[in-house]
Amino acid sequence: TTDKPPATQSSGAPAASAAQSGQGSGTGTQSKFFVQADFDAQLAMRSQTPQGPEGKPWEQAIAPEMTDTKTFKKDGPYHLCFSNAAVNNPWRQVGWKTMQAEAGLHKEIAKFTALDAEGKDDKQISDIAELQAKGCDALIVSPNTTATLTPAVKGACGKVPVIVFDRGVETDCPVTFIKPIGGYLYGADAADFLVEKVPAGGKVLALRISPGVDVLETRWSAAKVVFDKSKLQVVGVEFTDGDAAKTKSIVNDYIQRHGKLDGLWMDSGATAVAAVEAFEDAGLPVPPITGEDQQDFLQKWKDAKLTAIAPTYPTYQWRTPIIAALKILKGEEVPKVWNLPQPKITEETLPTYLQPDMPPLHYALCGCEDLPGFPENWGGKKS
Amino acid sequence: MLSMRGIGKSFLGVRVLSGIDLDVAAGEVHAVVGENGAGKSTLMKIICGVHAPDEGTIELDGRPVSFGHPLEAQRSGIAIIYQEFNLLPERTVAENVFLGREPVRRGLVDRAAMEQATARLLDELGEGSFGPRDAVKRLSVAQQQVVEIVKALSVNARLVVMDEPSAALAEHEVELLYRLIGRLRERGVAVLYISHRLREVFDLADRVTVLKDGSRVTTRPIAEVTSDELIRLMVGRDLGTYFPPRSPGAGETRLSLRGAGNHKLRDIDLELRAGEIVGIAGLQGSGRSELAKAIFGAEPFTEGEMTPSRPRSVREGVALGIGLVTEDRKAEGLALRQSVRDNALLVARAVGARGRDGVRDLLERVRLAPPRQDQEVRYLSGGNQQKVVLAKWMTMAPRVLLFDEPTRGVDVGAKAAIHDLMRELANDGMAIMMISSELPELIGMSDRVVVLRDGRIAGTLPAGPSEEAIMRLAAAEVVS
Amino acid sequence: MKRALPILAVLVVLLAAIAFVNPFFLEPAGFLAFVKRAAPLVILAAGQYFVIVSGEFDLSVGSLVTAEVVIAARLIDGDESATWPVLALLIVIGLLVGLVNGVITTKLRVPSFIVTLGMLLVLSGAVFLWSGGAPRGALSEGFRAFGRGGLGPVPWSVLILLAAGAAAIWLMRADFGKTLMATGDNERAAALSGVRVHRAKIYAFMLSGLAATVTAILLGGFAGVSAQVGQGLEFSAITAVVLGGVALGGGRGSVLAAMAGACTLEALFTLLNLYGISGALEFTVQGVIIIAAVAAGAVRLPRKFTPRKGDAHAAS
Amino acid sequence: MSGVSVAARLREPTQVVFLALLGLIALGWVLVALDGGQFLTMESVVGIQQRSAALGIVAVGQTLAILAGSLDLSVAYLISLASLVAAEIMAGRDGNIVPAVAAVLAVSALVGLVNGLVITRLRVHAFIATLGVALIIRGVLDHLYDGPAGKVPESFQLLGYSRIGPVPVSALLWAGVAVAAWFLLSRTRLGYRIYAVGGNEEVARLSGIRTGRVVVLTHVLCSLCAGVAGLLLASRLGAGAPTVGTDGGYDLESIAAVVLGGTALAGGKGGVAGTVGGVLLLAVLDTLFNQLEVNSFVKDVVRGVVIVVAVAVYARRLKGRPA
Ligand SMILES: Nc1ncnc2c1ncn2[C@@H]1O[C@H](COP(=O)(O)OP(=O)(O)OP(=O)(O)O)[C@@H](O)[C@H]1O
Ligand SMILES: Nc1ncnc2c1ncn2[C@@H]1O[C@H](COP(=O)(O)OP(=O)(O)OP(=O)(O)O)[C@@H](O)[C@H]1O
Ligand SMILES: [Mg+2]
Ligand SMILES: [Mg+2]
Repeated sequence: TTDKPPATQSSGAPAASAAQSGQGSGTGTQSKFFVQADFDAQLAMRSQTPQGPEGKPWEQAIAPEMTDTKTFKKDGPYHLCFSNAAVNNPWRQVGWKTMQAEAGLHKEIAKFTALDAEGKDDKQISDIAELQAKGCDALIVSPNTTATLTPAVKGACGKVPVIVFDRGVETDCPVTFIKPIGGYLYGADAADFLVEKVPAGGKVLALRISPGVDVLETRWSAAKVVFDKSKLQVVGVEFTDGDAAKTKSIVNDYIQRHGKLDGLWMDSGATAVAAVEAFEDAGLPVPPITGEDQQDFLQKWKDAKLTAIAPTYPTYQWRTPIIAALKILKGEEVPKVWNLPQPKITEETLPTYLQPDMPPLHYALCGCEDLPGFPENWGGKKS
Repeated sequence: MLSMRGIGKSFLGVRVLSGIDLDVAAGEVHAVVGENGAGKSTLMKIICGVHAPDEGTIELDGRPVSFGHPLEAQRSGIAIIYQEFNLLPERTVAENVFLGREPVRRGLVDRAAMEQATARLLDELGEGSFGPRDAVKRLSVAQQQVVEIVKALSVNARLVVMDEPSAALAEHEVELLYRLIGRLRERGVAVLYISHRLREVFDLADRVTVLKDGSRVTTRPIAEVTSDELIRLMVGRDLGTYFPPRSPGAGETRLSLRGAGNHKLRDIDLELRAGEIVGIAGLQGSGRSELAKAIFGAEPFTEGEMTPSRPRSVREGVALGIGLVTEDRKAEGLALRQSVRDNALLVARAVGARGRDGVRDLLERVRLAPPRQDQEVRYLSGGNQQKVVLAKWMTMAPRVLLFDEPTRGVDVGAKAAIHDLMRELANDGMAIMMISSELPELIGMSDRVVVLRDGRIAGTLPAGPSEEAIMRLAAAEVVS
Repeated sequence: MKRALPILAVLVVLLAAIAFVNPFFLEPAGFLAFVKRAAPLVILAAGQYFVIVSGEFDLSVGSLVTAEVVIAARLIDGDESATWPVLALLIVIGLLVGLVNGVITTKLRVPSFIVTLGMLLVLSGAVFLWSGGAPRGALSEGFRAFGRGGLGPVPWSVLILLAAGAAAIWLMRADFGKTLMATGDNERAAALSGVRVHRAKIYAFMLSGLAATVTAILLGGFAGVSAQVGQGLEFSAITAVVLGGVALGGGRGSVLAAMAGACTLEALFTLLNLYGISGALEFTVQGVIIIAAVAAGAVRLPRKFTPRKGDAHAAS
Repeated sequence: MSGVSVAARLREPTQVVFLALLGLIALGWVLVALDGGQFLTMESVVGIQQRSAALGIVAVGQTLAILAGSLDLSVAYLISLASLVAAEIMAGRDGNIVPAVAAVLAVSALVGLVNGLVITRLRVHAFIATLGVALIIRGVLDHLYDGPAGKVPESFQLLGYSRIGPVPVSALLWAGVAVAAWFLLSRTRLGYRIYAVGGNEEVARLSGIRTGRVVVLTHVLCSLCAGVAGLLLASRLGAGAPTVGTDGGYDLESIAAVVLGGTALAGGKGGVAGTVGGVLLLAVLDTLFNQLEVNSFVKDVVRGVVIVVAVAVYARRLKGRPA
């Protein structure tokens, strides 16, 4: 991965650099995170059928290339270790609950040690070192950042089987890397939807959380590819910091400046409801919008009869590393890159995902409904 | 050796000094006197590089100098004892003495040399009660003043400026200071000496310069002026008698103590009566201020009786009708950045009392000049600031008013005004207690003098006692 | 009023600049929208002002805002009838947090910077511990109305701002304000004049807590539940107050100027946004302007960090 | 030294923090033992040292700033900036290490200089001045970077990873910085002047100290420490990261560590030894939490309470003495 152009050509100020973009689509320069091959691969996986047990997407894999794990085979009971990047947002919260429940399912797991790095790279590096000393049979890592955790993961690979998920590292030493199809698909799914629903020449506003987060950068860069090919006009790309109030203010400003907007692209669902409300408060109809599988958005979608779509980055992927670890320790082969299916919620499937008894920031694709302790442990009410 | 010509200075557009000429010769003690706010300290600060003059020239040994920083003055051999305390409480005596001029050896601070030099200077001064390694915060006010003096001496200066060095000293410590200045004079060091105590000026000075309203009135050999003349030059008028006449007799008892005490005081029996001014004498650290604070409720008595009742807090003291004019008005008496009016009303507001319309009258009554209510207090002269403190308490019409060094650092004119006012209040039926280190004032004002020693009452003297009588009671063990 | 003049002038210039780029700003609706957006920070700054003028800091307001929104969402849980009881509870919590800040600062003599830093950690930890890491539940429409709705064309938040501003100005003219100011200027002198300095400071912290509560209600109402609502608000509020020419260290500055400082900050954000200096360099511009404004307006401000003499608790 | 003065010394906050540290270790040992583990294993001791090195270095710098009556809220962003400057210039090549280190130190010194000059020349309160500078750096970082960048060569990564026996090199670096600062404060004129300026700036000035210079120099030193911390973090991460400083919360956390170590926030009182104790206390606390797998929200609560309680204890101890 030395194909990164110098960082100074960043997409840090998209609005300002929009004018330089030859196409005039308002999407700015392409992100340095964009890798064409990965983009193509992810979009290709969209149409592939996953292999694995029906109804358990967290055990399925798309186009798996299996890797041998016999060398790791050992007898139970096992001590699993997990270095977590953080539990600082609802997505990770839901995922972490799910992972704990999954670990509880298996009697072979005698001990499950987890350390929370609190979003600090340096702490995660120490954590990984500390876990190695605890006699773990397998180490699961959810890296805080890709590049900076690479040395630590490399260091661990020699001692225990390592499983990485959510975000990758710049080495292929882990036994398996688990992830949903990826951010390109997410971004493209959302953008395709707008291209379909918004009339040509329509004004689209893109709202992003913050720059520099790899899993989010891919979403936007894929959307950019789609928008650049379309007849839509991207009037702005703004960062919301995931702050609902800021989101609402930004949308408000754009409504004021442009009279109306015809479509709203978002790189995640956290502030989608706030964006919808901005239109409601202005007394305008809500244009086609993209969100995510969080309950508050799904609820709003239903209540306000939105034209919407919700791509997902499923939290059920937090179950998979436990399953993979056990497979590895039992000597069963696992995919080298474990691509989990990544469904999108559409108008038709909305009713199946809407769970009114779950908290507003709960993620519908947690795959946790069959786990013990559901729904209370995830903050839901028994109905 | 030092020669200043046409020095002028303004602060925020207000002219503080104009056209000052001043010459100081080697080996001379040159006194500078004047009312509060006459500009004495400002002039000294110009000499020492704290302020830059707006106009005029300074020559040192015939060469023009201009100091941009106190450091440059220091390097030219000028040392100063500032009017305000100027020490770091957290550091040791030696560290304070050599502050900014620490001796170094091979690039590192030479602690040993520093402490030796300090010890030697303390020895020379005959100060044995503390050493170079003691933390300044543990020293008494007088001891700290000694440190300031040592600090100035350690510079090995050719000119030492002393801005009211004696204000915090008791009589016998002033003696020490006298001897010290004598020795400096012998070494050919010039001394600029500022004091409101005219006796010191006559005791020490060779020449005296009088400042008034930022201008120099005159400079004369001390032998050519009399005390009354000097006062007239400073104030611009004759002051006549020093003290207002005593009142004929005392009224009802307003407050009485029986065996009262706390961590500093023991067995205090005292009565304060309407119409009477009770003077409190004692050496530094004898517990005079503690007594006032205890009666007031700021550092309450923990034993004994007090009638009508023993206040446990300042508010209880205020509720009993007791007021305290503290000895350090800047640190304890005034909110300097608030207006005259807000300061005058502070007590009334604190206790939620009425009667705020009379502030203007009150300010006139305390003879605040000019009585502008919206001015920030920090721009007032010391005497005027003290009058604001007085007004603050008078809004409450207290039954008992305690004065702790009410005229410290106040010029003769304002002093007389405060004296008049105190007597006037007493005549109106207030009970007044007055602490003062200046014996003439205490003797002149008091209807009765109570002498403290080591937190106990050493004796009580009737009106008009001699200084010797007071000192004998105050310093019994020193004499014996 | 006199002290507020310079910052008001700056504010007017900024507003004019906004109107120049965005004429809609001159219409009542456009202007009201701006005031509505500024209201939470202005109210928070007014609360912070009381603490700063008394010579202290309150770094806990940001996490208090977050905590209040998260608590409200979980307790209301979409139930309309719970709105008012929960609102009352929020106010109690805000006052309580202020009380604790104030009591520890005054009675235990811990510098308020540390007390409120500790409170920041405790609040953010405790509320998420309680809610399981992410907000749960939902705010009711009744609750949201304060930040979203309005009385005819006038948003509630604007009305609440006017009421809060008037109350703050009145408080500073009353005995409380005058004695608080004296306390910030010279705590010892105030105490020796019979001012209950501890109580005054505790009230100041409680007012700050109350202001944070109102801010939380407005922000939660405006944009709904989120774990980020309060992030960084403490620094914005302190910056706003200082922009208004209020001295850190206490005893100086007017509450009107502090609120004008908050409006100025908000206008600055709006302007930067309008001129397209969005995102990245916005912070740089903001930093430069804050330093420049304070430097220009504060030639006589003391720059030491609570170095007043006789301020026993400043020593640890 | 007589017994009395030893007792008096034990009342100093610096000593208290080390006593607290011992107490915490004992408590941790018991708790972890009850949990069926062993508290101070070789790995956790190494972990404690590694965990505290970066914070420790920043906190030493912060101690200087606070002792001088100032404080520095810009260190977190400066650390990020330093890590990026280092990694970008090194670009994975051993030969570039020296210029990279030099560049980091130069950039840090410059930032410190700006902080100091804004405080002394423009007379802006340190809180606002350094907050403003922090915003400026943040804007630059956001503008230029949106993720980790640059590459630190393996040889430089040794700084972050290798160790001599049980002592990591990073801990030695920290110890070196701390000893240098201690030496500076207790043996050099600048150190004396830092105490003087922090104790009372006016007194210092009237005593012939150029207080402005002292404050500026102190800020330069503080920023240099942040720069060194940035270098250390870059060596650990293998790259520069625009959020490494803020994620670590080095601004407020370093102030908390300094205060925990008994240095007065108002300046003029305290020292480096206390800060070292404060940082170690926080690190041991962290290790204990890690061993017990306490969730991060509980950690925040405990940390907040510990800091406030510690400072309250110092305040109480001082109250018992004559003023
Ligand atoms: N830094 C300053 N800023 C503004 N005004 C000042 C300043 N310093 C002194 N003044 C004013 O200058 C005038 C002269 O003050 P100065 O301290 O020199 O008087 P002084 O003769 O020393 O009085 P005192 O006997 O009370 O010490 C006073 O009116 C005072 O208020
Ligand atoms: N030896 C000492 N060590 C420390 N503090 C002292 C000492 N002596 C006095 N003090 C403090 O100095 C202040 C003045 O002391 P005190 O009230 O006893 O003196 P005083 O007789 O009123 O003298 P004066 O009013 O002239 O200062 C008090 O706050 C007291 O605590
Ligand atoms: Mg003077
Ligand atoms: Mg006294």
